[in-house]
Amino acid sequence: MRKDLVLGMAGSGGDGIVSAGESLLLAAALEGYHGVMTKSFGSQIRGGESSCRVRISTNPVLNPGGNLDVAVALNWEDFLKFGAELPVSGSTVVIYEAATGVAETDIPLVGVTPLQVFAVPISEMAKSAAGTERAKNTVVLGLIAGWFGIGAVAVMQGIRKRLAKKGQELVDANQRAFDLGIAFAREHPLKSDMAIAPAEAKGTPKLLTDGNDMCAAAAIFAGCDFFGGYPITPSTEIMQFFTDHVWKYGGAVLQAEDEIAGIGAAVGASFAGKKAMTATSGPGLSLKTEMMGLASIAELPLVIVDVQRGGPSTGLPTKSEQSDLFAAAFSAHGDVIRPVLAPTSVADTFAVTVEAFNIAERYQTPVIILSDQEISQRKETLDPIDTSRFVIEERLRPGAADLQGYKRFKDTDTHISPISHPGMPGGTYLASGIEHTEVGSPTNSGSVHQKMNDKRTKKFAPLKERRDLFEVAGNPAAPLALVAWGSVAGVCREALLLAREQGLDVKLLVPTLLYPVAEQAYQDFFTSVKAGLVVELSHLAQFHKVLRMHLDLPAGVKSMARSGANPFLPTEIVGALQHLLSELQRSHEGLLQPQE
Amino acid sequence: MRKDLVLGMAGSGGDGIVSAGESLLLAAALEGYHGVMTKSFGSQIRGGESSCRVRISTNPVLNPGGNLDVAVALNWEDFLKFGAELPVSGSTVVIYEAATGVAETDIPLVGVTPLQVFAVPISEMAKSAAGTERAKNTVVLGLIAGWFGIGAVAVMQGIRKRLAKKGQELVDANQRAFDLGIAFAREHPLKSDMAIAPAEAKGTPKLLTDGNDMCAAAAIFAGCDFFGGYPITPSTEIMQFFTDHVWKYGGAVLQAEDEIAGIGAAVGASFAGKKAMTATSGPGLSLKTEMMGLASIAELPLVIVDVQRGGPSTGLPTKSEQSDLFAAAFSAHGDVIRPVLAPTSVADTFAVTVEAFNIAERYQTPVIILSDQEISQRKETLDPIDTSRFVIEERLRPGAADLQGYKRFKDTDTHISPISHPGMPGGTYLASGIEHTEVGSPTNSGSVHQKMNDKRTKKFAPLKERRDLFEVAGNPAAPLALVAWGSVAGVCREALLLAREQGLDVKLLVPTLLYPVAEQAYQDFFTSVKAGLVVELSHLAQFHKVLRMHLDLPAGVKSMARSGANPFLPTEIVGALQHLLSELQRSHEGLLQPQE
Amino acid sequence: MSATCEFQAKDYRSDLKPIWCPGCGDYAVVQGVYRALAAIGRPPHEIAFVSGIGCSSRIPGYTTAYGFNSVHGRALPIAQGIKLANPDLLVLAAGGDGDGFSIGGGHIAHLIRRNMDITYLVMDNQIYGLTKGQLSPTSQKGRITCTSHYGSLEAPVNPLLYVLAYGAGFVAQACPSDLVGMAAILEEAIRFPGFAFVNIQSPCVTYGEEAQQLKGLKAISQSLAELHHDPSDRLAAMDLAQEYGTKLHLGVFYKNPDPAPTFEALVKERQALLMKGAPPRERILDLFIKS
Amino acid sequence: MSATCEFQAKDYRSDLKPIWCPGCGDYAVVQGVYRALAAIGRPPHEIAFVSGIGCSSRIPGYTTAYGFNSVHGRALPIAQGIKLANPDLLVLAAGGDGDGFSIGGGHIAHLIRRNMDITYLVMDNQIYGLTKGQLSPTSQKGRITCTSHYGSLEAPVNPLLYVLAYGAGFVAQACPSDLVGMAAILEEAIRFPGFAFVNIQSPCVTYGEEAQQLKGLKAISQSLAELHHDPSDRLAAMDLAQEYGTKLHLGVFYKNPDPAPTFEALVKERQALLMKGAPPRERILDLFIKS
Ligand SMILES: Cc1ncc(C[n+]2csc(CCOP(=O)(O)OP(=O)(O)O)c2C)c(N)n1
Ligand SMILES: Cc1ncc(C[n+]2csc(CCOP(=O)(O)OP(=O)(O)O)c2C)c(N)n1
Ligand code: SF4
Ligand code: SF4
Ligand SMILES: [Mg+2]
Ligand SMILES: [Mg+2]
Repeated sequence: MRKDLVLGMAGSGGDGIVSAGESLLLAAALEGYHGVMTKSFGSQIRGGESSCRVRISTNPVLNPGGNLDVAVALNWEDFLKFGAELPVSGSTVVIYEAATGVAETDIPLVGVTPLQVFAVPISEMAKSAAGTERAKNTVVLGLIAGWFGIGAVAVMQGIRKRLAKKGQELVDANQRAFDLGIAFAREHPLKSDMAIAPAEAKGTPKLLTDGNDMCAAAAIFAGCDFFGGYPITPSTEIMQFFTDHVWKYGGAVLQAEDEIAGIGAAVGASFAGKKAMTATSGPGLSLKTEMMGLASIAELPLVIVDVQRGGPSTGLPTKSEQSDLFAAAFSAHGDVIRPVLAPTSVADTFAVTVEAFNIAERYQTPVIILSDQEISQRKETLDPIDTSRFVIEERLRPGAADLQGYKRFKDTDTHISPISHPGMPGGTYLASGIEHTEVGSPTNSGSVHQKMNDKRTKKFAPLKERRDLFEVAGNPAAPLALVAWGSVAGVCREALLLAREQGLDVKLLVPTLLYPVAEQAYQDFFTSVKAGLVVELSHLAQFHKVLRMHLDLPAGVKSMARSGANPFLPTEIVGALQHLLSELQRSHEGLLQPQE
Repeated sequence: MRKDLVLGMAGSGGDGIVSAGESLLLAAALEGYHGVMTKSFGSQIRGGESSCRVRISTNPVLNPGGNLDVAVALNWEDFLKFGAELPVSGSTVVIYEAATGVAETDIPLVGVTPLQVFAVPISEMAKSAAGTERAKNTVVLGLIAGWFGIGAVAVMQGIRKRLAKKGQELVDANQRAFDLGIAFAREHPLKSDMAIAPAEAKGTPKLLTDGNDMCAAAAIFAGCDFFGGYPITPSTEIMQFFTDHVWKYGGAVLQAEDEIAGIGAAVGASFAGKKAMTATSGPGLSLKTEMMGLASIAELPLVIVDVQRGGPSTGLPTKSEQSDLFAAAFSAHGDVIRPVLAPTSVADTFAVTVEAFNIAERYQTPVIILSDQEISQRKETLDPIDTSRFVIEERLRPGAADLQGYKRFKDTDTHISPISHPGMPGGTYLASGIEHTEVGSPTNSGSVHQKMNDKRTKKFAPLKERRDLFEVAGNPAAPLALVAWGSVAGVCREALLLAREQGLDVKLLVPTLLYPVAEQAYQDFFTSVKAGLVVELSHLAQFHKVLRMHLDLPAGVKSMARSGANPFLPTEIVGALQHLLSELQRSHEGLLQPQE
Repeated sequence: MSATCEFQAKDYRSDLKPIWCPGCGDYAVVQGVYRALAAIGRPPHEIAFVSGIGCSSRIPGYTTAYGFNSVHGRALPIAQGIKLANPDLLVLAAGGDGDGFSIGGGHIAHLIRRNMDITYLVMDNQIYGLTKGQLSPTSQKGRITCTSHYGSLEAPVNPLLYVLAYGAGFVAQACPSDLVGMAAILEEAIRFPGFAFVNIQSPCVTYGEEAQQLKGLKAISQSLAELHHDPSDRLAAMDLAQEYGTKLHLGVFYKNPDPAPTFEALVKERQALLMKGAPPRERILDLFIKS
Repeated sequence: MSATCEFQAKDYRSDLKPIWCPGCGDYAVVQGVYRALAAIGRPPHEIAFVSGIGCSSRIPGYTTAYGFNSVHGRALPIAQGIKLANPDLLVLAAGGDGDGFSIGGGHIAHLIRRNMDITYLVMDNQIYGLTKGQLSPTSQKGRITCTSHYGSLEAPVNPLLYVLAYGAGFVAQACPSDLVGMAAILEEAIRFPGFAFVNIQSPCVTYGEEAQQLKGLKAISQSLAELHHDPSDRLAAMDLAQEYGTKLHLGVFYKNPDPAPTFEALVKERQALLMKGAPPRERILDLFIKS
């Protein structure tokens, strides 16, 4: 029996494909499986194409998976709109709505013959069982339970819970639709058994959430008391979570009139002594540029989340991309260093967010969390997180001694100055975006400017020494390497396993800290490296360029980059590694022995 | 007699030090000298410290000069406020107001003994000659005419012109004050003659203007019909010039409510088919970020001037710095290439501005002109410019054939698409910040996105082939090199001459095109280079980093960078080169023979 | 400006298929725009139609005019640049309540004090539609949305009163409940020589509340004509405008009987005055000659 | 909030020496602020004073309060963040006419509809002072400045009318020509429980026109008290406000007799309601448990 199954389903908005995916993931979670689900939509608000991809596994899931094991098309136009997002291979089982009238022999998939194809009268079954087409997705869930053994019990539990108040009749109708799906599967067995093995850790309660909710929850855990923001896809859910929960902790949210006011309010809250956050996506990040510079020179802690989507400008608002790194690291005029962190999954979004607040507080600086549409909106099952492991840092407050002739911007040996806030007796000072002296008086002295620039940059030195912000997997001495960040890191983690299975001696570097660039961490990693790939969803290969800017990469390290909405497959990454290897072997024969 | 004289004068706002400098520069120009003048102020609007630096030469002037030959202090507090901006050396003649009561033996200049020091009863002379202290600056002009032979005639011509309508009495009073200054100089001769040699080209009419006016004039020459902007120091004069002149050419200006509206209006004007410009400084550039991204994806020509001042945030609004390069090249989310050009003097601001419009029109892109406070506000004498040498480009308009099923974003082999505009029959299309197909329909297709990103980046390939945007001076095969841009390039041009006089085999590269980085141009330049300096007024060495990002610099090429408001001296750059050379020689003995 | 020739509504409809939700009020709005434009009869290529971002801001793409679906909240600055670049164009701007009065709210007063001949229509649905249902600046206090599960704590803005206070020469309100009336108001607004503002109550069927659907709107709607409101009385208009949100007044709140000169007209005068005897562009550097 | 103890004006004066031009109206404004604060008696460290950028925006640095001389046009968003973070603070915001009504103009309406207890004083000098004399949004039409040598083509904004239309609970105007009156108005504004706006005609001696200097202002000034204006009559206030620019009405235009609850008060209620029985922060992930 298989340990891992990747399903992709597409239909038009009304088909309830996404809620089917959610029921499926929930069921899998209840049955103790690991799972992840991503959604993707057209630009219509309603009635447009929508799809989801659900990956269920007996082991922890690294990413939403590559080629589909199971493809479900409620109609072909919509399915095809998702192109590379729902890739069908020779080992895919394709299930589609018979009512489309398309013959199993000529489904519109070019250049591939699926393992098996089923035209299923889904809507017909829905009508006969439930009297309404709206039960189509329940039929699909039945088919999946029947063929692949997921959620035979748990799916209906969930549905029952959900529909409870809507009355028994509706529940029964769905039960009939579900059973009909199972029955159909039984009557049409697969060539080869594809049922998934039972989950090991059955029963242990799992967490189920997406990147945005996790980010907001982590922020509140880290002590964030204020959120100022403005809605924008795909980051809005972060603000929504705050509006639902932050009040409970004495905090507040401001849905501002625009992004500038949103971050402005957060800057104000931080000045007033509270941990503050704002969240946005590309266009909003661009608008926050000036305020980010203010926070840097005023040395105010602040966490800014940028959930990346396709750019430039409005670009592709519902698709994932990694093209905001330049903006995150370099936007805002003047000489300023602003730390940038990136999560790679829903799970580590928790740690990364807490870390962002710690860094912001410790170094009195804005910190950017660069998430992306995939992580922010994908749902993941996770094992419970032991929050007691996490240290929560607070900004350095002035003591009685500091308050004698208080110097807000005192250049200490750590270059970090004790910071007061309104309400604190003896700590009054003038915060400003103008260059200022240690006491905070405006100045236009070149020497003070040089001194303050030194202070504001040198304070980050210890941050660049941190090794815990860099994950290295695989053989530390490997000559082949992968480097990736954000959601693409998950794909590379799987590529790493795959490549090692194929005998490649590879390692993987996944940085959580993207900027400032910790030269040493990379140099240590690259010492053993002869060839490798920096993999990213950025047309300009922004991450590869930022690395070049700060270190001399081994000649054999190349960029593997392309535009967003064109997700990488683990297999193609391994393919690229194979190619590099052969080149390398041609260049210096016998240098590398594929490991046993 | 000397060919070159650098004067620095400082006083409080009321002292008229700056207008004295202007009279002096004008006089020098009328007498056929070359000259440049920079001003520097405190942050007060009135009554604060103010200073100017005037350099007069029989040869074209490369920059405002390093150490002062003549220092004039109307009071010491104000003079000292300018620190490194008015450096006094052992060969400086110091003139100051006797009324300060400071003895010639203990003027407050640490670590330096000037060549000669004069305590002059300036205000007393002004009162006795003109009956008012307000003539102090005229006395100073007299002293300068007497000691250094500049403007003995022309200064009073100018003053007469200026005061004509204010009545003969005032003119005479100033004449007396001026003569008294000359007389004083005669009675107190200098140890060694420091009078400047007569100008060669006496009589040829010179142009006299500053970088901001030159930029605006060049824009109008290039066909710019619309300016949208918002006031900000030190760029405001560009908008002021437009409001004075653009109407004469059927154009218009909009002083908008903020920077976003300013660039927004310019984007609209460009969409409507007109050449458009906006100008700002750091904080405004940050606010324009989102709109710049829109112009890039909508492929609309647009010229954006950023006159750099000290950053981050409000920073040092009246001082020069080169720290907006990152923002110019990398701000705006998403993958986008936006050309960045930089002038190095008032004179070449003309060509650079015309070039910016040509590039914007040809490549249908926003182009940033990165000027800086020094260039923008310094006054320069220049020889007349033959405007007929300049080619003016217009955007590619669709022909009848193109308008058959018009595709606004057609991916041609140059990747440049004929562009229509409102009013043109048959050319209607939808411009948008959303990713779009060739006809301009919104899309979220990953493959179209990849294709369009390709189009928008590949179209710049020919730009990177341009060699005329790179100035190379000195011995092309030299092992030592300097690289500099903007106002610092002028200092390096002088450092180059100085270094070569000292027998160093050096060359200098001055790029006009900063971004996209033309790798080949640099590689060609660096082939002969063993060691060198990338000199810039940026604490983070932004230009050095951008170069690293795109090419492998020779190991010996180092960064010489510091914060703004700390101008470089030609001598210190030569010193740094000397140091590099000795290191180099230590490393491989006898490799370099200092040339004869 | 080309002579107006015969055009029909369909000549302004593009072949881009609207992707609004079935039943969205914006379908009616774009119909109204087609009709108004047909009545005015300017050829599509002489029209520039600018919007920001939002469901409503998709509208330019559904017309055959030169469209610009720009960025969120910036339709008006872009529209002004277009108008100044080519005053002969018919310039329309449109967007949602959030686009216009939240992120774009800082631009309206300035366009109005400049009084350019631009017609601005806001599709006011009291919600952020495109981002799937958050509070908008016109959402009423207490409104429950996905960013206000415990109810909004803010009073709404008042588009009509604001724009009147800014000194707009033409201020009106329309609703899909009366398509003919809406088309007529849009036509009148476009014909008005100066800035004109039309607030259109355009229901969001997906995220709107019951009361904000056509039925609910009809219930509170009230024709200004029937009220015998004098559209030349600005203070009275302000007084009526205060009822925004409780009553739905349809028609013209204010129409300046003697409209102020437009910004572009003053610009033309100035250009005419200064162009005489100006040196040609290639001689502009002469300004800097000192002798 | 600490008990108010005895403070004098000088306790609010910092030792940073103002660098305004000799004679600038802002000197009087900061004096008025010292006096008003002394009358109210909150200790300096319980006051947060936020401004944007401009000559006028230097004012926080000249007080002993916690000051924030932020970026151009953004004093109000920052002030709101401060107020929500710590509602017990006395929060003042200040800036120039350009800072407030040009680049910052989009923020005012939203602060007002939220009605936070923040006092906002605008030093209105009809010019951009710090940038050396360009048109400001309150410069009158025809005004000649270095960005309008041929005269401005735009009508000015009307700060008083705008703010009234936005629904501010307290709207007043003051002028250094009456320092005592100004201090009293500022005190009343600060004491008002909700958002309060004070427009201060503060002459720019360097770039202002003759008519805008104290003498000229005195000539057109007119006490609202003497006019027997009823500050509870909003429509009347709007009517008077229309004379902004021609007359200089000094005093209170509008003061809401029963002030609406402040945003922060509503937030406190909500917090109190929801804090009961909420899981501690370290258990917040329990929300995601599925079983
Ligand atoms: C700078 C920026 N901020 C936020 C967004 C996200 N966004 C798109 S439309 C919109 C608001 C939509 O509401 P409205 O303007 O009322 O238009 P509607 O969809 O209701 O017609 C928002 C917040 C964006 N695209 N750009
Ligand atoms: C984002 C940004 N834009 C522009 C400026 C330049 N600037 C500084 S103050 C100012 C306007 C000053 O006028 P006002 O707000 O009326 O204040 P005043 O100096 O008259 O008191 C401007 C345009 C800036 N600092 N930041
Ligand atoms: S979400 Fe609302 S506004 Fe948007 S298209 Fe649907 S109905 Fe219309
Ligand atoms: S320029 Fe005007 S506003 Fe600024 S300090 Fe001087 S007088 Fe005051
Ligand atoms: Mg809306
Ligand atoms: Mg002002």
